[in-house]
Amino acid sequence: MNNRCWNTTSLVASLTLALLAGSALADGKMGTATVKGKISADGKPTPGAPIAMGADKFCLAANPKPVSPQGKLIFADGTLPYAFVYIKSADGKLDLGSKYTPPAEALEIDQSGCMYKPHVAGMVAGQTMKIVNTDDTNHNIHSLPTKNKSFNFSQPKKGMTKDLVSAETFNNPEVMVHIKCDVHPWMSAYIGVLPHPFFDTTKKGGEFTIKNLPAGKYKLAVWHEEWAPQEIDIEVKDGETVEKDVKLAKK
Amino acid sequence: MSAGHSHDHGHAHDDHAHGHHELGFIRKWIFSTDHKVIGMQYTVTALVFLFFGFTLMMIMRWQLANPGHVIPFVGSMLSKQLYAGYMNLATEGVLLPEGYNALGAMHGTIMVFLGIVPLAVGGFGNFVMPLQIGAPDMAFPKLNMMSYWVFLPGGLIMLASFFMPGGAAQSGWTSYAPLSVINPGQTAWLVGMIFLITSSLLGSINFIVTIIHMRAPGLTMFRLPFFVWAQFVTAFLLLLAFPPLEAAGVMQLMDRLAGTSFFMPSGLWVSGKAAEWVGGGSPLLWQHLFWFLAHPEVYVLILPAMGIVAEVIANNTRKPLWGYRSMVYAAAFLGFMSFIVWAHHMFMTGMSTKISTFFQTTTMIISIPSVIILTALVISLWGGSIRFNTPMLFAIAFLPMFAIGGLTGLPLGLTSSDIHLHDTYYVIGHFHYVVAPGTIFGMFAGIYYWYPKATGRMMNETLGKLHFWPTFICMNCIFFPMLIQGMMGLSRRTYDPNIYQAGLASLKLHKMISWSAWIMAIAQLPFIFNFFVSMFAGKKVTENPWDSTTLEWAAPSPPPHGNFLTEPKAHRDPYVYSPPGRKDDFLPQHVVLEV
Amino acid sequence: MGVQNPGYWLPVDLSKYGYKIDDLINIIHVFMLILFVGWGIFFVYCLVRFRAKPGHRANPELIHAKGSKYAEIGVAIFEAVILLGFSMPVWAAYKHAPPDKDKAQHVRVVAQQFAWNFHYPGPDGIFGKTDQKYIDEAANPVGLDPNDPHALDDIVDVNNLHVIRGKPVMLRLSSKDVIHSFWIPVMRVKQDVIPGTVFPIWFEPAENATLGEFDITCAQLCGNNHFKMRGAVHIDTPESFQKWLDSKKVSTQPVNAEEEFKE
Amino acid sequence: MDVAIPCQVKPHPVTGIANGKLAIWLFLASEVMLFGALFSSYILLRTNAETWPRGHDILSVPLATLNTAVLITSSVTMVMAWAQLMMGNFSKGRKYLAVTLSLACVFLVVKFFEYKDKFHHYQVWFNTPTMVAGHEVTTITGHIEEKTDDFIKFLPDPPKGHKAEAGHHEPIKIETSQIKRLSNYGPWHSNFFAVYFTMTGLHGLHVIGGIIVIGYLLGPGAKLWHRDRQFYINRIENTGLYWHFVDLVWIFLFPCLYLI
Amino acid sequence: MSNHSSTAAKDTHAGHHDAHSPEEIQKHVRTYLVVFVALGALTAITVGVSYLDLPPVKAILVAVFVASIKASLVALYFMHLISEKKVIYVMLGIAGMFFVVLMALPVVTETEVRSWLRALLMKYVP
Repeated sequence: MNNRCWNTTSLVASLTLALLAGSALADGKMGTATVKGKISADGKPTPGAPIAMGADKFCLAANPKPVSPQGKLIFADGTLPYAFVYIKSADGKLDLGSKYTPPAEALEIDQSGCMYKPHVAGMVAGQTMKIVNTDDTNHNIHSLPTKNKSFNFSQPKKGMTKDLVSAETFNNPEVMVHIKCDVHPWMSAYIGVLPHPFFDTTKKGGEFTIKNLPAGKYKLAVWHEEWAPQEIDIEVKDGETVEKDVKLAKK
Repeated sequence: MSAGHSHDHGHAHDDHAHGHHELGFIRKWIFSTDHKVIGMQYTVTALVFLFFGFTLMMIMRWQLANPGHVIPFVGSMLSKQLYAGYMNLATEGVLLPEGYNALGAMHGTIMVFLGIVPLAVGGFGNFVMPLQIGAPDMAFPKLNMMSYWVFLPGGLIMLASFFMPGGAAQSGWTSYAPLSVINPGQTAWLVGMIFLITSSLLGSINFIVTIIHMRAPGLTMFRLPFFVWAQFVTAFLLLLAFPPLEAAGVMQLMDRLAGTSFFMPSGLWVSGKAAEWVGGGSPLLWQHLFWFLAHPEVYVLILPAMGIVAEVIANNTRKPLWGYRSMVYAAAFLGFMSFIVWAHHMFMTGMSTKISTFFQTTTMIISIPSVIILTALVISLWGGSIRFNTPMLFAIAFLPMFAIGGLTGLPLGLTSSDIHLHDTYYVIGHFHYVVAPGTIFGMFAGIYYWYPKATGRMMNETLGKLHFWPTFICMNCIFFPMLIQGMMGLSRRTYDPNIYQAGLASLKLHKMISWSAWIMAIAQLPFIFNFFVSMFAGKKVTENPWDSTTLEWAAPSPPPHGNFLTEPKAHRDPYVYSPPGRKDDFLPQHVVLEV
Repeated sequence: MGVQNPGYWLPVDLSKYGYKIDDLINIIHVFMLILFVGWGIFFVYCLVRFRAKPGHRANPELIHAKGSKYAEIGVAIFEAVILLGFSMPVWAAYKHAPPDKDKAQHVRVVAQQFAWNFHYPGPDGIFGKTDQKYIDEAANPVGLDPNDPHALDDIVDVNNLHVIRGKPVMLRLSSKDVIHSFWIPVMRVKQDVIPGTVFPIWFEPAENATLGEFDITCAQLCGNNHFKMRGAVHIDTPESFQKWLDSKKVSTQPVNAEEEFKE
Repeated sequence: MDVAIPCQVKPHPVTGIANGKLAIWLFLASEVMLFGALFSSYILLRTNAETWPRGHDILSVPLATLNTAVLITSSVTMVMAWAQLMMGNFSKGRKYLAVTLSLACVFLVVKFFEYKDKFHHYQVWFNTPTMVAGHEVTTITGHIEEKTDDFIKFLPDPPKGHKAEAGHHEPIKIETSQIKRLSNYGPWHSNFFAVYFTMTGLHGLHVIGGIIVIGYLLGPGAKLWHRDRQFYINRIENTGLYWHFVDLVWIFLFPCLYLI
Repeated sequence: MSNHSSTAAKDTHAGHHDAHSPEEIQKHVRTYLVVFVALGALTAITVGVSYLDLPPVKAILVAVFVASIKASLVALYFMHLISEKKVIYVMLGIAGMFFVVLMALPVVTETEVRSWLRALLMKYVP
């Protein structure tokens, strides 16, 4: 009920947003600073059983070796994959004061081996999304945003793609929209929708790099599915690389 | 110019037409208060909805026969994205599971609430019943017009729901909570239902008052043709069974829009998070209220068809109906019993033995009046002189088809056999046997039988037979294999049956059913052609082309505003055929015997 | 092996007491066939004999057909017989006389939109406490309480129910979101799963049931992917059941991210 | 132009009543089923619920009693109007009809205030039991003075029984993190209010229906008096039947929702 | 109080005849005023009783009993059911039958099933 009136208001908001972005303001301010670092966790994640892929014969065949939930993955040296690192303004707001037009190429979300690839990703508000089903089984993509318009559709056959453009994609900044598959309950993806392009997801060794950041004071925010989010203050100058490591506490 | 002797040709009625000043086209055809015009409006609208519901089913049949293949002809149209957030039924030409559910739910709703009820009660009831009781019009003409103009928006809202953001209703025509409260697309369905229920309610009041108050002099209750009795009992079912569903519809609308939890139990976990509803409701409350309506509803579907079949059989066997009184008492008993039988649809919801015993017993008892009516109709054939014209063909085919429909209800009415057969294709075969070759054959018989009275021209016989035989054969090729699939354990409402062992085993049957359904679609073309062309090119007829005895044949065809030229009186029973010692083998009710 | 073909088109019956349901279905269908054929013969005979021939007049007297009254009474009696003689005792036995609860295998079934979660009590035989707080769709679909000692050895499997031949199975059905219906055609068991209530049912695989995997179907429309909610019941021998149980032991070795992380 | 409908005004020889009366009684039969379904659901929901608040504590009984009196009076003035018209004095009859109409409007106005009060009355559930005005509670009811993202200023209701004491009742500050659930007394609050709003709402719609019909009979419909007096009296009587039925539903609604 | 008014109505009923002559209506009007007072009194009673905080079952019984008296007063006198034609009684009889079915069975079915279910679970939970 309140979810439904959010959808209508956000639809109107996104339309006005798109109009505004197009018309007056110049393109977002880009800079030359970069921020790098490692995200690690102190302590062990709570043990979880491997995913019961036997629920769907296709998924069992696609994953011969047991797969554990992606949120529980932690490297030997304690660093974390799938952590989402992004920039916030000094006073903790997502909007950095200038308008950034979303990049042309779409954020592609692939469903292969009964898992979402990428598991965690970021996008600029208004960027088109391309949902692809490369599995030979039926997937049902169900997004659960609070500030954006939700979508819920099936892709029963291999190779089906759907482009979510303009009003259908996520147009309002919202950190971590959860996308799940109704048919395979363990499948989940987290999409960070930001008004600016300064974000990265940690991969091997928990490293992240954020480039062409304009100089100034910011907050570096880290989000992870399993661990408590954290924000630290940083200050960058033009052409300079800042190294920052963040250790996440237990939720 | 005594209207008495039937052979006096129809020239008499021309010089009377100028008596009434001519209404404008709008008042005469669109906002008319003439029960005949409203009857025709209902009939045409209902036929359009029936064919639309039929096309929805044909798309589903494609998906069941070859799952995952591109739908021919309509595949690309269904995949078009009309606007952002539009739920299209198919992508890349392939039907989606939500599309399949939407088609299934709307097929059921359109066929039952927008097709058969308006045709059986709105169309035939409005047109034929006042004529058969010798009344000039319905008791409340304006209320009658209003019932159509409340029905039409309800129907249009149902159609518009396909294009609304949430898409059409996707939780079956039964719209069980909590699924129907969670799923998108149900709000338009509920609003449409409230319109339809109000329209049926107003219509039924009109029927009952007309039948009780406006019968021609001499036409006592037991001289009424059986069709009028069927409409009378149906009107009571509509009057008393529909309001509880309206209340339940309001409650489900509140659950969807105002966040109440009439049907939402506490502790619901939906789409990965705790649901917003406070809980404390009972999902079974919806089922109780829905089936409290829906079982009398299925008798609303079958009784008018039985009425039409009785009329056509009596007329074409040239013999009075056998056991007319037992049929009338059986129809009334059927109407009463239909209110205390509803929970046999809910055996599997976890019923205690006491409650299921009660409902099993009442279900067994309710099968007896249907057997009585059926046997009475069959025995009426004995000793007759049967004419095999098109209405009679449909009426005769109704009897074995309704027999199969009724018999297959037995294993579903007993809890133990229901364990295996509940919610399988057996159930679909059962109720479709009663509704498709049952009620719709009755409707076709009625259309062919009363078409001359409505338009003054006869429908073509050869086209009629060309319509009957393929439809009769296809009906059986569609619904008998469904009974087999049900026994094999194939669950209903499955988008892609090949996932299940029973589905794979019955894929050949699915293909056969689908092909029969599409062939049957082609078999309807002669009927459509016949229906529209005969209005102009059909053989002109006088008042009584079928040499029938009931009162509606005393009025000229098409009857003018106010129906009868002279006030008709009933002097005898409705079906006095082949009276001994008279030249004509029929003696109409209104004819005064010169003794 | 069970009963391979229990009747017209009925699926194979691997349940010990399924024959009662099949017998009832077969008896009713035989009765329906007899009634329909007899009735049909009379029907066709009337159509042929009394078709309109030129100069032939219908005879208006209504035959006082004794036969029809007896036929109707016969139908009523038969219905009473199958109702009181077969349906009620089978339903009562099925509902009121479950097997001995100590000798049965207990499984909790938590249905959700488009998957069956089977919760086994594990070696200690006691179900761990569950709460919505702990539900994590990937690792902990039934929401086992991590700090409850009994929950540690519980096993949760999605869409796969393992039963032992000859050993009765007692299920407790509940649902997270909407109404589903738990149906195993080969075991002749079907029961609607209503959210907000726990409903117990039982079935017993026959001693000689064929081993292997059979369908579990959701018989009540539960959403757009209702058709995908296919589970599998695996009929095992005690040994193969034990082998499966061991394989499902909660993996204690640490998650090896290096090799699993493939991005 | 209309076709002459028999026994539109003259009673039917056998049944002894006109079409209108039979129709209105049939309509009331269907209305009985409509409200019956709602009462049946109310009983079912109440018997199955673990906790069900007593209507007496939450809803304002004096206001409802006033409404009951208003509706009963309007029922009486309706039947008096019918009596006056039967005795032929048209102007007195119209006066009674006008009084009935105004009483119906009063009923709706009282209803409006009752609803408005419900929507402004809030209930707060705490995550953990907290100290409020001296004793440990898990939930309190009252009105919201001020609401921001991270706290709300809340004026709790005076404890049950005695009215607010002399001293000004100061609003307390509640952190948003403390609040498990905040909801006003709308239909979404609990099943008690769901039933309350659905039944009184549907009854209110029927009252509005009655107002429209009586308004028509006072206004344009009154010309019928001069054309066919008995027909007009029949219409008034049928409207009266409908109105008494609406009053009858309220007579059952009032104790079921407000008193027990 | 209430039974006084019903006896008063009895005698007017006796003299009742179809033609509504003016003094006949005059008697009707007096009945209506008596019934009006009775209804007011009954309303006062039922509200008063509700302030007594009786145990729930007793409170429900009293409330429903008083409400049905008031309802029957309105139905009999204001809706002239006391002197209505047979066809109306037949219609109301049919509607009344199904009203009872509607009121009783969902509630009986649900409460019966719930208590039966609790007993059945005992046989399953070790």
